[in-house]
Amino acid sequence: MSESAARALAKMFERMAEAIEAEKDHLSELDGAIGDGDHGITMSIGFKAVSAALSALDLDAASPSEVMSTAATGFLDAVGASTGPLYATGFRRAAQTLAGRENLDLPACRDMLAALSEGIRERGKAQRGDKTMLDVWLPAAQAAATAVAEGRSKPDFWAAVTSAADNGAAATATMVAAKGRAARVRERSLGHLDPGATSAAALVRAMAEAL
Amino acid sequence: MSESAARALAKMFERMAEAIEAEKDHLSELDGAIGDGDHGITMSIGFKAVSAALSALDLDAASPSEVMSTAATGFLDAVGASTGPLYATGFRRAAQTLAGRENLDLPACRDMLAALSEGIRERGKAQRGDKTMLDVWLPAAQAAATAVAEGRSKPDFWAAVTSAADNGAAATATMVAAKGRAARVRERSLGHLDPGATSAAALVRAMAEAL
Amino acid sequence: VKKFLNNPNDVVEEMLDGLIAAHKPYLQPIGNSRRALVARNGPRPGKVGLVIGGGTGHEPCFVGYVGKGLADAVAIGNIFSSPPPDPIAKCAVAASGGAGVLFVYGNYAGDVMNFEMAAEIAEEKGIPIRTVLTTDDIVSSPVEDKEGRRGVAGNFFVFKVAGAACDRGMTLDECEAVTRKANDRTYTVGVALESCSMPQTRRHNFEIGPDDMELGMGIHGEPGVSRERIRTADEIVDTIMDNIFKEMKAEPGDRVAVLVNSFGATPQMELYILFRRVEQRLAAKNIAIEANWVGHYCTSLDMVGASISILHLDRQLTELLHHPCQTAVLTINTPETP
Amino acid sequence: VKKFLNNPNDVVEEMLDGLIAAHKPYLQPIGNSRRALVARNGPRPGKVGLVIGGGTGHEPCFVGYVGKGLADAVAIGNIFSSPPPDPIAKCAVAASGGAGVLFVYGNYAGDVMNFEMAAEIAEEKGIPIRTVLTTDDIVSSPVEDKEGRRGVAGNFFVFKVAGAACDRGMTLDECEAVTRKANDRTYTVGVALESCSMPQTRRHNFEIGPDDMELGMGIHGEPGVSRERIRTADEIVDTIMDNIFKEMKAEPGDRVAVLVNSFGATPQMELYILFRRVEQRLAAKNIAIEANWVGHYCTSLDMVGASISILHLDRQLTELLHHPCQTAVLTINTPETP
Ligand SMILES: Nc1ncnc2c1ncn2[C@@H]1O[C@H](COP(=O)(O)OP(=O)(O)O)[C@@H](O)[C@H]1O
Ligand SMILES: Nc1ncnc2c1ncn2[C@@H]1O[C@H](COP(=O)(O)OP(=O)(O)O)[C@@H](O)[C@H]1O
Ligand SMILES: [Mg+2]
Ligand SMILES: [Mg+2]
Ligand SMILES: [Mg+2]
Ligand SMILES: [Mg+2]
Repeated sequence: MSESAARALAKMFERMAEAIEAEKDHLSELDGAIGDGDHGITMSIGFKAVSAALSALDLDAASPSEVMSTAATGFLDAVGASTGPLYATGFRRAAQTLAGRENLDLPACRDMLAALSEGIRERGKAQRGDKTMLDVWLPAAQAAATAVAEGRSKPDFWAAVTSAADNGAAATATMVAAKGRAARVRERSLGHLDPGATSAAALVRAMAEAL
Repeated sequence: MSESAARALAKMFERMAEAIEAEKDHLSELDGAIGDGDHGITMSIGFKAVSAALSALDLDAASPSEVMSTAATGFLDAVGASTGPLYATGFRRAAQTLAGRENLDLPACRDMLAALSEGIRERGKAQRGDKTMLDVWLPAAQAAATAVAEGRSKPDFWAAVTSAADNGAAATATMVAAKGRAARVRERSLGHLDPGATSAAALVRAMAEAL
Repeated sequence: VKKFLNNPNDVVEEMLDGLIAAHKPYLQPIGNSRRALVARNGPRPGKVGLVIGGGTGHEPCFVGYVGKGLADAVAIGNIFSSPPPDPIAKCAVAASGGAGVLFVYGNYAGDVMNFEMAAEIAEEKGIPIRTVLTTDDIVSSPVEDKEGRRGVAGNFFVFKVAGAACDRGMTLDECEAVTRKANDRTYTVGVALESCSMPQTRRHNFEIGPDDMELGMGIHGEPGVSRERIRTADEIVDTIMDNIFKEMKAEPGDRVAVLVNSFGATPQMELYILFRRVEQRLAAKNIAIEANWVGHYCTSLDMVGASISILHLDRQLTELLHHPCQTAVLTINTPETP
Repeated sequence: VKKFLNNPNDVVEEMLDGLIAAHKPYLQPIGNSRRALVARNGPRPGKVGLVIGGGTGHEPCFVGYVGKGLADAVAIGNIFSSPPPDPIAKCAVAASGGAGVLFVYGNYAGDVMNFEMAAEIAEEKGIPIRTVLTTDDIVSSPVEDKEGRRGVAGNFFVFKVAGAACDRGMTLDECEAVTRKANDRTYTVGVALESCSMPQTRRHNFEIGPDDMELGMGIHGEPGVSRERIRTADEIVDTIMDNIFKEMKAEPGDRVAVLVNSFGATPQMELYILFRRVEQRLAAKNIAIEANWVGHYCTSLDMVGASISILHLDRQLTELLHHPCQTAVLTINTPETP
């Protein structure tokens, strides 16, 4: 089933690109309030580059791991910014986890989410509660681990993951930023959603739809 | 009556300064529409400088001609712009006309207006209908000449002069500018009052009140 | 419109405090007049003096072009107002090295009257004066009335050539002639997206509609020659370059200098986008860019807009363009001998 | 907000077309990467290479500081976005003369991550990398968290010192040390009157009320550290200088360099008014200005606002500040021997 796993991942990235495109203006607006107003643009450039990189890949021959690492490089080379290294490292770590795997079953998805959030954490040295995208990826990965441990069905798994992501994103409004540009405005970041967390929640929803 | 003629002229310049101060914003707005928006500011700086120069003069000793030439230099040194040379030349010419005279009777006022408008015409090389301050000073001088020739009373004299000035200023709205900055916008100057003509009419009214 | 200001009536005096202090290495007041500044390293015996000047609000014009190899003295007026004759005459005296003095300034009624009165004063003191009016704004009057055009950002090139000619020891006649040639071969068109606002009023001088732009904009916040729908950067440059090509008789292989100038609030990023298209249009005609400047060179307070100036070079103008100079905003070095 | 633009998504690429063409005499693309540019006259064997970079929207930063005597290469990101590791690593390779390469850039999470990844790539190729983060924005974090501060317009001074150190043939250790010293002695505070607008949105990033200003503004359109009522120019400078004096341990007789920088739309006239007060405040403490720059040196698109940076000099920094350089926006000559 190598073909369909690679294709499923490619479809996932397509969905992610669509989700970002739909939220682009909203994300930039959120970033304008506490950052530099470019988050929607940056994410849009990044996922367009991922689509372009993947469309150059032979999905019949590629492994899921290759899809992930192609996405990582495509994203990084197009974007830079904070999100470039964060997601590129996350995707690379996910590619390592998927290496040798040909099947995107729930444990694979769990491991992918764990690797992704771990990569982001390592690169950005942020913690939960710092009002960043990690406040989405960490609870999402945690929910995935719990769901697998509890032997949940696929729909239940993704329902748990997306709801953890959405709650994490919503919770950033109550946090004072400790990382990234928003950390400079200190208490003034209170009451605003974190743009990176908001886009992360959209990405998780795109994952759920595609996988 | 030397004292009172010099003092009368000084009072005239004070009135002029007040009139410009009152119209300052309006004049700049008119200039903004077809010029560079500074006419009110320029005239205000100029007449404040005239007041300052005259306050340094001993009005008990000064002749009317000296008052006029002091005003000319004060205005010119403070202002530059178009109005600086135009009014400075006009005032200087008026000073020449008043030389040796100690009395501001109606013929003297007529000659002063004639010299003033002649000085402006020479310096600026404009003609009637060019949509400039000359469209006020020339008809005002003409009305003064006619009024003296017809033996009018002082109130009638000034009524004729101010009404000629006001009509001249109003008529500039129907002209296409041929001199000054407004000439560059060509037909687009139509329908707008000329700022220099508008301020000239205010000056004539100040003269009428003071003399 | 918000600005960094104290009392708006003191704006010119305070600016002068700042710029005289900031540019001390290049210039100093003449006597106790702060409206007449002379280059420390400029005037010298036997050299034709170059006096430039005009109103304020165009910074770094004109004061930024005073220094060794460029202008010898600058007379400074109020905002958008010609200086009066007195400081101009002081500049002429300070710039004079016994070989005459050249006045170069923009063709505006006010400047002409004041500089002419100053020329009379200087000539009474035995200083021969020649005048070149800059008239590079090609849309400000039709070609039949070339002398009636106003001078805008292209005066940058005219000053540069004049300053080099003077510094090379050319005679007053020669300086005048080559400066006139530079002016004749300089073509500028400006476009404004928003009008400027005066410190005293802090309102836009006039309004340009949200979808409109003003073509042929001058540098004093006075309206341009036509109001048009706003277009893309490339289309705007195309309009400008079409106007310039209509007058500039350039052959393939000719060389030009290019100035893409911000009117104040338009940032450098957009200027580069404009320059990109200028370069494309010139390259398509096989016209080479000998040198270019992209930035704030002749502004109009906080106006949003830009102008494009082209100097059509010949051998003499090329040499004078590269002649070394050192001023607050323009330093050109002798090319290193390899 | 109106701008000179074609397709807003192409704005960075088109700007690069323009600036690469405009600044040909100073720099060229590395291979076929337009996001990595190298000084024509910069890298040489035995010299420590200086690589700078960051997002676009700050023009003339960073590209204007590439050339002989200053930076050897620049990596260019999207608007307000760090460049990715790849062009930075290309810059490191191009700048390397075998004596190591110094990275100097602003302290932002994104830049740090990308430059660090690039440093790893370069070191795998055997190029020793040292990094100095600029952290001159003194209001962005309290003094206890000095390392957490961001780098803003004061990077101008840090680049200048670093470039001079490299050009003088100092070792990588020495270059790093003196650059770090320059950064430690550079103090900047910025104030915005209006926020900037991105080409893609053409809306203000955020709104500042009609009577308000934003103190501690950064150079990316991100909000500053406090919103205050707008005050006079002198009062604003006083607030800024009070902040700077609180940290800068300058004695009477000390010397400083001053940069009064426009964020984009604030015109030169207002910068001079700010400089005037800076000079007064320094003079009152008997601190002399060794050199100053007043203009557009590190902008934030079309933001209305300005920043003041002070470099507290010592003998070594003074020498390096005056070291000659030739770049698109900064030319400093060897002083003429009298
Ligand atoms: N150290 C970090 N770790 C995790 N996420 C971070 C970190 N720094 C910033 N972020 C995320 O990046 C987002 C901003 O991304 P973006 O606007 O694209 O980059 P930039 O800040 O470079 O403009 C923030 O909203 C935050 O979620
Ligand atoms: N050649 C001229 N002759 C007479 N009046 C003129 C001439 N040129 C301009 N003016 C007058 O000057 C006025 C503008 O004055 P002002 O705004 O103070 O000067 P500037 O045009 O230098 O900004 C015009 O409205 C017009 O009435
Ligand atoms: Mg951002
Ligand atoms: Mg005017
Ligand atoms: Mg004017
Ligand atoms: Mg950014």
